[in-house]
Amino acid sequence: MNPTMIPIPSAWILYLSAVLFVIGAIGVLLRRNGISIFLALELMLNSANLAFASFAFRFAGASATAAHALNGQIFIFFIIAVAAAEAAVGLALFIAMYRRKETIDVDRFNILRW
Amino acid sequence: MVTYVFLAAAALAIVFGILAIAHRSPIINVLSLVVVFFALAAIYAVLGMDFLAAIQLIVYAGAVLVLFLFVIMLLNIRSVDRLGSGRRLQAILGALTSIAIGAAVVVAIATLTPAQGAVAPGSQGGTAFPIGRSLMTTHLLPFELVSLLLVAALVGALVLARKETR
Amino acid sequence: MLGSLWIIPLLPLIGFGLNLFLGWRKARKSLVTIAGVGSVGLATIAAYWAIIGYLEQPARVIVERYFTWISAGKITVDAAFQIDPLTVVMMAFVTFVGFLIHVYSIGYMHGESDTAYARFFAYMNLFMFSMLVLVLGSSLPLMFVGWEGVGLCSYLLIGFYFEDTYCAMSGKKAFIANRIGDVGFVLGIFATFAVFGSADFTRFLPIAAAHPQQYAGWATAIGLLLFVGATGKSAQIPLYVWLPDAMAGPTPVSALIHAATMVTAGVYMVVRCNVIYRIGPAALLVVAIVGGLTAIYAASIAVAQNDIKKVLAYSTISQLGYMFLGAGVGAFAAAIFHVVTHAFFKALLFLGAGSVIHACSGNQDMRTMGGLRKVMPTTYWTFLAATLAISGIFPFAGFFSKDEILGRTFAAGASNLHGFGWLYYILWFLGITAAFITAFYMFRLVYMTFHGEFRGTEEEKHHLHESPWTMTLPLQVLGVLSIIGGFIGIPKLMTGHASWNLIEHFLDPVVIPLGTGHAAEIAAGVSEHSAGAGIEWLLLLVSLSIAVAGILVARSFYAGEHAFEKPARFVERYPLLYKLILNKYYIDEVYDKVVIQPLYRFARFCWKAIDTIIIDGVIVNGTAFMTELTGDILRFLQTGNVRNYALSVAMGVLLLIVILW
Amino acid sequence: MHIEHLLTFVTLGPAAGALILAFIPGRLEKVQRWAALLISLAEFALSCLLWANFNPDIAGFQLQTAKVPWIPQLGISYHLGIDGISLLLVMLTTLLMPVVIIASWRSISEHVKAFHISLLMLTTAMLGAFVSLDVFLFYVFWELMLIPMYFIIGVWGGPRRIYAAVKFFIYTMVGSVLMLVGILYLAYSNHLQTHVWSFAYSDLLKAGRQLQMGHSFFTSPQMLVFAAFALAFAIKVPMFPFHTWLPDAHTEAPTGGSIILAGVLLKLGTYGFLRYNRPMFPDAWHAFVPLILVLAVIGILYGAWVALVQPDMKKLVAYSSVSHLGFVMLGLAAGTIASTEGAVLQMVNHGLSTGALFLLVGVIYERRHTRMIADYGGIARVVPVYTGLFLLVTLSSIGLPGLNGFVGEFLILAGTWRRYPVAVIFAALGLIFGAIYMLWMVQRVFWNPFTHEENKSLKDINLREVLAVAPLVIFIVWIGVHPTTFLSPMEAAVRSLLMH
Repeated sequence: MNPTMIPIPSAWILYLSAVLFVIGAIGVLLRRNGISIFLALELMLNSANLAFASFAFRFAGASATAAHALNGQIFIFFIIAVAAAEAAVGLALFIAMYRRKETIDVDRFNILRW
Repeated sequence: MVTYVFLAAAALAIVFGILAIAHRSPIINVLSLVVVFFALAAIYAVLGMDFLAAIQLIVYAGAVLVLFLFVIMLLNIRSVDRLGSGRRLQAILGALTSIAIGAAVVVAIATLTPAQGAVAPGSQGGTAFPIGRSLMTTHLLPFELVSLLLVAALVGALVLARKETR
Repeated sequence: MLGSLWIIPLLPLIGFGLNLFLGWRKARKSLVTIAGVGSVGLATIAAYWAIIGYLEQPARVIVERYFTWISAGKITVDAAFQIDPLTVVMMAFVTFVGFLIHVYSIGYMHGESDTAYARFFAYMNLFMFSMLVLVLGSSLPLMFVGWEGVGLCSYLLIGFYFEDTYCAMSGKKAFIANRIGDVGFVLGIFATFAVFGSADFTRFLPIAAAHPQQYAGWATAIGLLLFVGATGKSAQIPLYVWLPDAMAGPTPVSALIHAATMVTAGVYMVVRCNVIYRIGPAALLVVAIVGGLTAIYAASIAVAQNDIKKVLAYSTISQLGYMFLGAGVGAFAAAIFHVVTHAFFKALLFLGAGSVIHACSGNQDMRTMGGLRKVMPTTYWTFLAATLAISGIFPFAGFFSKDEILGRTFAAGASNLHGFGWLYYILWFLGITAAFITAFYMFRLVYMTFHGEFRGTEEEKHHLHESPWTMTLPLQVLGVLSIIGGFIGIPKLMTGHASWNLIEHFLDPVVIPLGTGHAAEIAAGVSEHSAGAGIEWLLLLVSLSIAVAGILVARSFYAGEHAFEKPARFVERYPLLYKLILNKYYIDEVYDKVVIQPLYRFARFCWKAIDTIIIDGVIVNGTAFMTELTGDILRFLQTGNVRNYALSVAMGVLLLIVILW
Repeated sequence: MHIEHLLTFVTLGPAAGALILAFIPGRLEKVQRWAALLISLAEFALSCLLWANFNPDIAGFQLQTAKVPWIPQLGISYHLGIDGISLLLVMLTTLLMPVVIIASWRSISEHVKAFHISLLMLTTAMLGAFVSLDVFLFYVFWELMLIPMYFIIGVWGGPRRIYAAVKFFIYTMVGSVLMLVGILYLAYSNHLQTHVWSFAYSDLLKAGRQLQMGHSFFTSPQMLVFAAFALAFAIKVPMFPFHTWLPDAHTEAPTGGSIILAGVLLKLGTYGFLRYNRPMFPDAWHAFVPLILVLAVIGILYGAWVALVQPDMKKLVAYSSVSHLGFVMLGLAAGTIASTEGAVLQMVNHGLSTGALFLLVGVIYERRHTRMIADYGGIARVVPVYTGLFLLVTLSSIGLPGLNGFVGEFLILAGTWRRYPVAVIFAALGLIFGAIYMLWMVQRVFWNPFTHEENKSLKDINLREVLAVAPLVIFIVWIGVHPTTFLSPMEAAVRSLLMH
């Protein structure tokens, strides 16, 4: 990559991250289908990734903090890894749940109540 | 040019993000999310984070979401709920809370972040080499722990998804 | 023996330990007798040895300190014994009468089982120990040791036949009535410590005597508090109720504890602390009033009693009243004099009554006795001597002591003591009336018991017999003492020499002269302001004739062919009065209704209502219940719905953002 | 053995003993019992050594162990030491342990091993609480006491044991958690002033004294921290009206548990008042004295009244404890040297007398399996020796001169009279009620007609039981006749404690 100026304010990326986070949150809170909730959760994770990216991008621009610029990216890397693990376990859970009740509507799973 | 690419990708991500959570069909949800991930990968690329753009595509779009598709098809889920169906109070409060959090974050960004542009990451930036070196040196321990986590997730997923034998 | 006074009380204590052991091993009676009576006999010898030693040397007060008993902060109590004239007098008759009664008990208790016999002597020995500590103790706390100790023995001995509910209850009643008094006593001790810094007789009494005005207020308070103790121990109004019930114990116990020794402890205490009472005259006045009232009150009850021991019990209360009356008018030596003579004749009366009861197979009701004079002459004659003594007939022992008290009371009235002369006249009148009643009921007792014909069953009549020598010997000794005992205190009036009044002369050092300038100087005051020889002779004659009158009335009521007719008519005419007296003015019932029952109900209320319901129920378990209730309500937040939880998390995030802004 | 380690040996000895017991197989019950007995006797011997090495002329803590850092970041260390006050209570504790083990010889037949381990752990906890010179360490020992006692009541207790155990545990816990808050506050304020973290008793003592007194309770740190400590101790004592856990715990606990509970555990409360509340918060103490006095006097009278109508012997004795500890609190509240010495002595006395009473009630309970007074009557005829012992202990409990109870009560009341004569007058009424309820019980159990035929076969007290009660009786008489033995070691300590 060439070290030219990129005229995107880092705030824009953060705004995008915020919007995606809200969309994801609405999805998590308003869907009943377990898999859809999970998808929305992935969206929220990605919005967080985007926020990390934004800061990594900004720190890289200033000489004082340049040394830490990589950390943001490393973090995104780890988040992706964790998300992958989570997806594997989560989906396995849904399969197990489906076996039990023939549905993955989370409102039907409430045996832990009072 | 870069700006336009970013704006386009952002618009794409928002539109398909909404689709990914709002559409009734899970298949459409997953496929919309694929588009979102592609858009994000594009943004990473624009910001000079080549490696991340690549794994975003490979791991997320390529592996995780395909896993979702497999599961949806395995369970044969056609269409389920509409957005916000079922509990009305939960839906209203959920939407309000989410938007309120978003609004708070937006306000926070607006007040705390300077609006001017920044320098792109230089050559030290986002290629596989510096990241790989950092993972093998500074972040070796977490890296190894992640491998442990993945193994645990693998085993856990196997155990959970296994048919119960009596 | 002087120099190691501790041996005197220790001997009976050893006897107590031995008898407990013997009782446990179920040893033969003879062994118990040796241990029980022997130890007291040795103690008596030791006591007299000490007394002789004391008399042979010039010091009037000797204090022997052994070790520090209690010491903390400003409070120090030494384990120390003290011998002075008062101790000598008390110790002399306590050991001697005690020994005689122990001897008497050999015969009286012979029918008991081996263990009971040993138990009896164990308790009796423990009593002797406590009584000796009481009289020897050199400070109020040490006196209190004996004071409570004799109370304990009284409890144990009254309840000796513990399987009888009445005996057990009477013992408890005695202990508790004493306890009430004792609380006053200990409060008095605390006040003494606080005011004088010490409760040793040789320390605080001289301080008080030296500064009479300075300590007048506190002395009154201390005197009254200590006197509360005396009303308990010496059965005065209002705590006398235990003494009549104390007759449930074996008769030697009644003779020793409830007539001769323990009950006079209160008098001993007042005399011992005479300085306190003299500088706090209000307390002294209370002592006199309580004594005078008790004297006539108890005497009036005795008139209608049919139980031979109950008559004697009320008689004892009445006589104790005399002693307090004497102490209360400042005639301390006279009070002690009466204590001594009373010990002789009342112990004799009780032992004689015991002999009678022994003969009548345990029956104590005088209505079924009569004519015993012929069967048991020794008992009769000795009993008669004691009766004449208590009635105040010249020259028997009681005459001198009782007359001394009455004379001094009249003198107090004449000299307008404390400005309450009229009050002392009233008290004197009460005393002289009580003397009349005393003569009456005592001869009523004699006539009903010993004269006329036997009124019991034939079987009982067949069983009548004179008691064995172990029982009659003490009777005879005490009989002699009842006759001549009074000669240790012949008034100056008769001889013209004050020194002939041995006991008063001897006890002189006990009454410490007060510091200068005190208005209530009594000790010297009263005798000098005596009413004059003419009036004194007159008083003497009055009391003598009153006593004779009492005897004559009793004779006309209860002797001869028309015996019991007049009393019957009297009862017919005044049925209410008779019933009132017969039932002891219903005081026991009143106490029961006013004090005991309400206390019991209040205790139940405390337990059931306050403790169980309010504190434990509402507050403690109520708190637990509220905790449970809160959890019960809050658990409904656990809907089990994942989306609710997710919403909660989101709201929590929002909340955090708002808070941390 | 270096003298410095003596206190460590005494304190941790029982815990080590418990560890030994843990390795003895549980089915060897006899071995378990003997081992526990030997350990407790060795303990007593060690504490006698403590007594022998104690110098009564020194006011402060002596025989101190080395200060070993435990949590150095917070200045918490292992540090033990005794003064005359704790010495007596340590002696009492180690004396009661063999008694408890002998008394439980027959009555505990299940989980013998666990019982003795619990007892020994409890001993360590109690001793530790008495000798800790680090407040945090004290708190740890204090809380440690709850666990074995909870098991002792809950496992070997009577029919309502679970209720009683839980009540005991939670009730005590409520108080002590607040005390922890108080301790932390003290350490924090000490840190603010000295910039050093410390939980040492001496440091927190200074910190407590420097706490502000405000105009009202809620604005006054010293009063608030005082109250946090006082609540914990008042519940433990227990003072009226925090006493209702006691009758339940006592009635349900096994005999041994009752002895320990009455004998030592309750003393921790009064000891806490003396060791912590009084010297640490002198101003707040001064402000609270009227309240403590009133509660103490109410406790004395109220405990006696309620005891009067109890149908159950153990409950009666339990309520009598409330009454007796009221005397102790009265003596502490009055704060003269005499009353304080009397109070400390009365703690020991109460341990001996009430311990012996519980033991003796246990003796008869083992035979007839009832503690109801109404189930007895006239049994003095069949069990004369037992009657004699019971009577002696009763008399000690009601304060007969010549026995221990009198000396304590006398000093308390005489010392209190100087400052609060009115309180003494009311408290002295407790002496009357004390005699009433005790003698009434004695009358209904031992005297009166022999009404229950099944009591005919009652066996008199046996040698083992006599051996258990004998040490208590010896000390009951000893303290009564020559209390100076026990008063003189604490004189200097009490004097210096009250000077502040």
